[in-house]
Amino acid sequence: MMAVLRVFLFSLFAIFIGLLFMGIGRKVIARIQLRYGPPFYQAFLDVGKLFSRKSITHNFVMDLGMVMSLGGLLATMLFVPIAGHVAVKTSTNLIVIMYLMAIGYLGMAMAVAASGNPNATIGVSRALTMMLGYEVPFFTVMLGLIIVNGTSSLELISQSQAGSILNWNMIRFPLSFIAAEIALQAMMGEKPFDAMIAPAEIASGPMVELSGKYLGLAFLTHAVSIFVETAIIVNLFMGGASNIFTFVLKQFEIYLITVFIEAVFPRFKIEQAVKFLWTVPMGIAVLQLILILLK
Amino acid sequence: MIELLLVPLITTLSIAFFIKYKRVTWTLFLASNGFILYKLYSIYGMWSLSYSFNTGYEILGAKFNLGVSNNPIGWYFAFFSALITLIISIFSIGFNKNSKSNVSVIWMLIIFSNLGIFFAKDWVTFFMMWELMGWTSFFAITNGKDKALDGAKYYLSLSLFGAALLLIAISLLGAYTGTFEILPSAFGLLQIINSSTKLGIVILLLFLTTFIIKSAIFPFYMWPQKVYAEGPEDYITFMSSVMIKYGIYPMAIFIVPVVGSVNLPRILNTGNVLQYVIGYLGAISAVLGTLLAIFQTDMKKLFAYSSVSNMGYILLGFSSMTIVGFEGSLFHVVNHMILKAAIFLTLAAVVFRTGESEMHKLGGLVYRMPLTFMTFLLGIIAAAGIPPLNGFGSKWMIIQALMSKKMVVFAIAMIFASTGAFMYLFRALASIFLGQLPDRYKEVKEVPLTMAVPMFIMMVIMLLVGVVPGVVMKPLTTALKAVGYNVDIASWTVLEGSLKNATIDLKIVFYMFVAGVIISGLMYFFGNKSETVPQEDNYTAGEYPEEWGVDADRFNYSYSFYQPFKEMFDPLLESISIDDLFASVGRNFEYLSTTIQGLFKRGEGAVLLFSIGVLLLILGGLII
Amino acid sequence: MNSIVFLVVIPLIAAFLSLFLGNLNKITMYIVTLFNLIFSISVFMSGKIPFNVAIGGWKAPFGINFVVTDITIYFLLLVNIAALMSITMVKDIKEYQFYSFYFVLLAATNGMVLTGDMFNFYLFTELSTFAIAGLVAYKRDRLSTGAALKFLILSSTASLFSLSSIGLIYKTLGTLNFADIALKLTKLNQASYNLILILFLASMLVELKIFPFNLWVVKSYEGSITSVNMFTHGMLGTAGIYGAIRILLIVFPNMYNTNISKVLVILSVFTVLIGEIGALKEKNLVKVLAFSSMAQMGIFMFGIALGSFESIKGSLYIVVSNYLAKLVMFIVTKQYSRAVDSKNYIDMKGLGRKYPILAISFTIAALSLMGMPFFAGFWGKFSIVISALSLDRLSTLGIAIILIASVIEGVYYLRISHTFFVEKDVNSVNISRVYSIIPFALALLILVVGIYPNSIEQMLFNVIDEIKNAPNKYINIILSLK
Amino acid sequence: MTKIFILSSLSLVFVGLYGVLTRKNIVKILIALNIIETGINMLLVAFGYVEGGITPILQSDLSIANLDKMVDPVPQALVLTSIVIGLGTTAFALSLAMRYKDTHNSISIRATDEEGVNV
Amino acid sequence: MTSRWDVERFGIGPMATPRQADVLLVTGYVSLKTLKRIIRTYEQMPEPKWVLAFGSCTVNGGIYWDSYNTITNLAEYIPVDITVSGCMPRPEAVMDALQTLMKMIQSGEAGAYKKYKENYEYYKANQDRVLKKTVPILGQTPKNDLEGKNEDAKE
Repeated sequence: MMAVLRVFLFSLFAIFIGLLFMGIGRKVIARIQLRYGPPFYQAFLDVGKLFSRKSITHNFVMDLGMVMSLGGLLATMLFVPIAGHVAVKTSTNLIVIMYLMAIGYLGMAMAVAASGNPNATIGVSRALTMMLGYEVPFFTVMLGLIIVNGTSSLELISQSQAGSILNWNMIRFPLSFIAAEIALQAMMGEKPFDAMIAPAEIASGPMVELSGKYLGLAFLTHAVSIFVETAIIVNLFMGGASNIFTFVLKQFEIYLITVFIEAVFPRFKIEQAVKFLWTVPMGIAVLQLILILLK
Repeated sequence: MIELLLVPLITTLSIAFFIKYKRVTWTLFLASNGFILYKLYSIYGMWSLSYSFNTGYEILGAKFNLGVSNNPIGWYFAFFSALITLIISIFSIGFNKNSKSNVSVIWMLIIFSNLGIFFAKDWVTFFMMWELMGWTSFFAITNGKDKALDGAKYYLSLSLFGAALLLIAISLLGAYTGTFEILPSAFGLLQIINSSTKLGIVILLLFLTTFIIKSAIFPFYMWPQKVYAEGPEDYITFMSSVMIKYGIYPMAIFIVPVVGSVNLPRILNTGNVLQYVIGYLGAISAVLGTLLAIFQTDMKKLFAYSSVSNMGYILLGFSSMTIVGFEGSLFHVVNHMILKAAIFLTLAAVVFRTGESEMHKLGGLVYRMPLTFMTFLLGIIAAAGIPPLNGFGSKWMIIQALMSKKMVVFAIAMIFASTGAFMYLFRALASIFLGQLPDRYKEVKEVPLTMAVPMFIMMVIMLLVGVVPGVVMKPLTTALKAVGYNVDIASWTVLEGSLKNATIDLKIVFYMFVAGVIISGLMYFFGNKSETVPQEDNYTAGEYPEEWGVDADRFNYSYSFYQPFKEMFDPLLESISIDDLFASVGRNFEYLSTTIQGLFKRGEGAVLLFSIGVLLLILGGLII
Repeated sequence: MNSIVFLVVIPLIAAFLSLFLGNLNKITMYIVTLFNLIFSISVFMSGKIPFNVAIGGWKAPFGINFVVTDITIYFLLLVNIAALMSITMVKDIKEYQFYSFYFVLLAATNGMVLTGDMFNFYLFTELSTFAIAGLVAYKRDRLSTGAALKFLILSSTASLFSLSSIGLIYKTLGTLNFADIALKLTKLNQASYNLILILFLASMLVELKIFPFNLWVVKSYEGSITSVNMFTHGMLGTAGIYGAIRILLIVFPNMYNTNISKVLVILSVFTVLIGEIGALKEKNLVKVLAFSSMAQMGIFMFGIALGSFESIKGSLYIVVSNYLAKLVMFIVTKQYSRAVDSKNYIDMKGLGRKYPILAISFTIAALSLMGMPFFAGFWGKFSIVISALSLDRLSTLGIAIILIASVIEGVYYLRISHTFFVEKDVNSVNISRVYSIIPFALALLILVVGIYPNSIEQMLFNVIDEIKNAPNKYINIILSLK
Repeated sequence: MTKIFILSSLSLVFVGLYGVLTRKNIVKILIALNIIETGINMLLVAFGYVEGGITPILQSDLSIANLDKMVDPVPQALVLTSIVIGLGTTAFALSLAMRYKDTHNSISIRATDEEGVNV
Repeated sequence: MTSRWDVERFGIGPMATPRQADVLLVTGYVSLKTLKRIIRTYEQMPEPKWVLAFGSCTVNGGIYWDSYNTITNLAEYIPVDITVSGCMPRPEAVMDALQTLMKMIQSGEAGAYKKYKENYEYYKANQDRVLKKTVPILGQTPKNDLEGKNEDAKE
């Protein structure tokens, strides 16, 4: 019974933090563009409004897909150690997290393709190509850390960075942090790598047919994905804080970096993005890997 | 033990007798598969069971007798392939209702050879069953259709070439170690490699090439796509899930133990040279299989390349030479068998109903065939290796093994291939089932009951093995322990990795997934109600596509699905094309053949050649 | 037991009588062949093997004698069975020449197998090639006349070579009896030994269809009717193989320490390669069988030339499988080509569906030729491979090429049997079921030998054992009469 | 003395062989074949020759005395049969050549045997 | 509208598809062809939806009142909740209109989309009368259709 409560609590917390980050993110972008921007709780309002609206669906696959995508990401979140403790006592394996995240994207892709709108399918094909793009450097970074710590459990990696800031992985392996940062940018679908959302070209890509509560679910999925991805980076590179507050603060720092990059960069074409991801971050990660292996 | 081999033979003869009555033949086929599965189940654990038939043929000084023995790993492979074959045979009763030529006779013979291969005691019996399976699958693929001939010819020449190499390898090994038994010959090969390395390596490579040809690994990865597109769909399901494992089985019992324990120069002290050879073959076929699968337009060819990349994973698992890697690969053998059978059953159902196998001509079948869609969806999720389903466990163990041995390049290749898998698997899902339903398929019905039941069973198995891997891991670990590896029996749901506290409990992973889905389901019901809308009502910037003559086919985005991605890889794929190499070899032979025919057609040079022959003899006799 | 001579005499008499018998010829043909077969079976059953018959009472080294040992009786049976099966294929032939040539052929081939004297062997070889040339020319059209003439020219030059070698033998050793030659040859100096061997080998290799000498094969198979093809393959081929075993292995045993055996190995590898590749693009089924029989003889010669007893046993298996398989294939080809009246296998599409037994026996025969397991050919290929690999580098290379060639053989044979089973409704065609009995029986025999080789292992053991200890077994049977 | 006989018969054989290999006309080939045949027969007889030997006919008591000086009769017997065979083959070959003329309407050995194609 | 006048601070932003939008802003004169697209977009928007008619062209045809292929009053074809007058009204006017629309929604009086559902036939009749002329003629131009057009113009 306790486990169910913890799971529920963690999910709400993740959604809350995610939406909060999105709101603040939009505020920060507005500030960069010298304007006020919406109130920080705007994301909550949007989600509330979307869930109250009627919506259209094409077939049962859309409903199944959207539910599966949010479910998948929530399941991923439950495996990421947040400030030291995990929803359910189990091993927080990096490989499991990486594969579980795929459920989210696959569910969303399936729902969206079921709508039959070509814009959506083009968006999904770009998203999956992008996924292949950022997955490789991100895994190389993780591989480096796994080999250094001799374990693939996220908890142990974050515990290995306890103590002062000096033995954070961010400091010990700056190269892999940079590579992870770029890969994170692509993972979240932020500006330089958001060829899949691309409102001008393919009418917000996958979300073209999503209305009402489906769009709401998509918002929540994006929020939870922000929370999960930043949590992973924090655990990997910034030693995972002891209490929730510092953990969320660190997450926000990471998210701020991505928002800053997003505010100023134009959009890559999809093959430029994949070429970039396979040369720059991958190069850095491989360099770091070689350094680790030689040590 | 003997009735295990006799029953398929008797059924083959009886099916051949009743070839005219389709229903009788296929029920006989199902009955015999059922019996085989029951028999295999009953001999689990009796590892000393064996039977040998004295052929009275003298070789190497002793009377040779065909031997069949119940070895643990052989049992493991045979049991699960018998399970899958039983399910497929239920499927093929309905599938073959109106097909003209009946493939069950040849198929039964292949099942006989399948059991023979897995239980062969010595190399000659293994070779005999191997060769029998070679030519019978040729007839099964063509199955009376002429368009299937050149694909089948390509496959036949490759498998005969492989068998020739195997014969040379067996004879060399027999000549030098004096025995044909599989186990002692492995130790014999070890001594040969340790003593005269060059000869030992040649023998090992000969063995390896044959098994690589049969399991469609890197240099010989071209034949599945030629063969799977042509053959009868239900047989191809069997071929793509079970027959592609024939190469893996001998690797598991012979190549891996030898390569693991031979002392050859080691690289970066992680593995010796041969391990890296196997590893790179696996890595290249994994990456190449995924890339080529992404660019295919025919659904069966797409999944042919997916089998190639899955075989690559298995080889990667072998190359790590750790217990976890070895277990992971053998677990992946069964996983791949299950998910590939599920996927190909759905493809067969789609072809059975629509008769079309080009993906851009299909679309929107989810409206008409929901059960097939669900099986395909679960198959896709399993093939992509996503946790709740069975594909994940084995991939996870293989990656763990690779990481624990610091084989960095192979780990990255593995991840590249399995992420790439999402791309082509989703492409297949989207093009076949999702998107707009063209008018010609408007009245396509769901598959009949006899085909729906096996699909449902496959779904249950995938979920079961995904959540409770013990179902496969327990027999696997007991088999490995019986063979002699120091491995502890796997528990029902926990999988051990080789890194520090790398154990995952798939049960909890499943619960978490269910919890997540429940929470998002609540969110979903929390929202306002939604009304379904016909498929034409899409946002197209206010336009009415039908007015401009854009029907469902052209409206579906599925022709060149990953066009930008393809342009990146086109220069690379054009430059290395193994297929042209084999095609040019074929052309040279045919050119030579026409010149020889010309020589013999004229025939008046007979006396001239006669005297040249005499000169040659004189040259040989008197001078050299 | 000197009635063994009847095997040769009666067919010769029948040959002369056939001029006057007119339409009785067909029946006499059956009677004489059946007599030969039953007589040789009775000799085989009588168990008085081995024995020796001096013709005209002249003692061994001087007079001509017929010798019957294990090898002889086996090959005698093979020849006569082949004769019986081929004459069943003879349909409505009225010209007496065909029958007389057939009788001469029967007499000559039986003589070749029975005789123990070199000159006598040359005589019977000459007679049989003469008869075959006549039979090939039976169809009287452009193709068969050209084939017969070219075959005649080639075989007569070849026989002249063997005549010169017989002369040389007589000059150096003073005797023409096989056993005597075998004894005296060891004392001969190397150069003249080689010369004799080469000259004799030249004429033998023409019959054994080895590469430079076998240009006649394809033309004569293509030009003649099926029964003549079966005569050439069944009787002449088998007698030629007997000659190779008897003379190359028993009379010239120390051929193996000269380099001639190396040349023979190379030639036989070439023959296999040429035979298989030639058949790859061949559309006419009879020519495919011609090329394939050339290839099979190449493998047989490769086994013999290697010299180890393992490989000789292998080549004997190849002989058995080739003998059975070719008979089946010729019968099936005849039935199918007569049904579709074209020899091109592409027009025979779908016949296998209407007449499965013929197509299945064709496939079984093809698989045995390819050396697939569970068929007779496999044991031959297997022991040849084992013995070749344990010998020197040349034979390893040779066996590798032969295996590659058998891959090609597999491709074109299974392509043919695939076209038989292609889905095409051929109901305008009718072949009477009675013709499918013989091929199916032979195919079953191939299967039995394939699955349970012990059945003929005993016979082959006697042959090998006779070759192995040739001096005491063969020679003192003949010379014991001194 | 016997050297000359062997050499001369060998030269006959090579002349005949040259004739068979180079001539196109079938009849000429057959003639060359006969030349080889006679050459071989001469060779056989030469092998049986004994220096200063006498004809091997046993008709008077004189010849029984010097039996060893008698020429060896066996090769001569062989030559008899080979002449008969040579005759038979040539006769049959010539009749075939006649029919060859009708069917190929050319006597050269190079003529193709394909139906309808007459070079 | 968005960067310089920062309409986003009121939570208003452009959406790429009608599915995700609440308010349909119809700006500029409405020709017959655009009307067809507007109707389709309007129908693709999920409930509750509102329409803001922008500028005098949508209210009474503006300077194009007598053109043969524009419509004079948008309200006849789709229910309009709120209109902003002025020939190209100022951004502040639009923002003010949107905020009053928000207040109207809060108070519940802005429900034009219900009207569209109730007397759908009336709107449909108006739309069909006008849209007859806009069917795209692929390739051939049928003769009789041309006469039909100029009677309309005369009427």
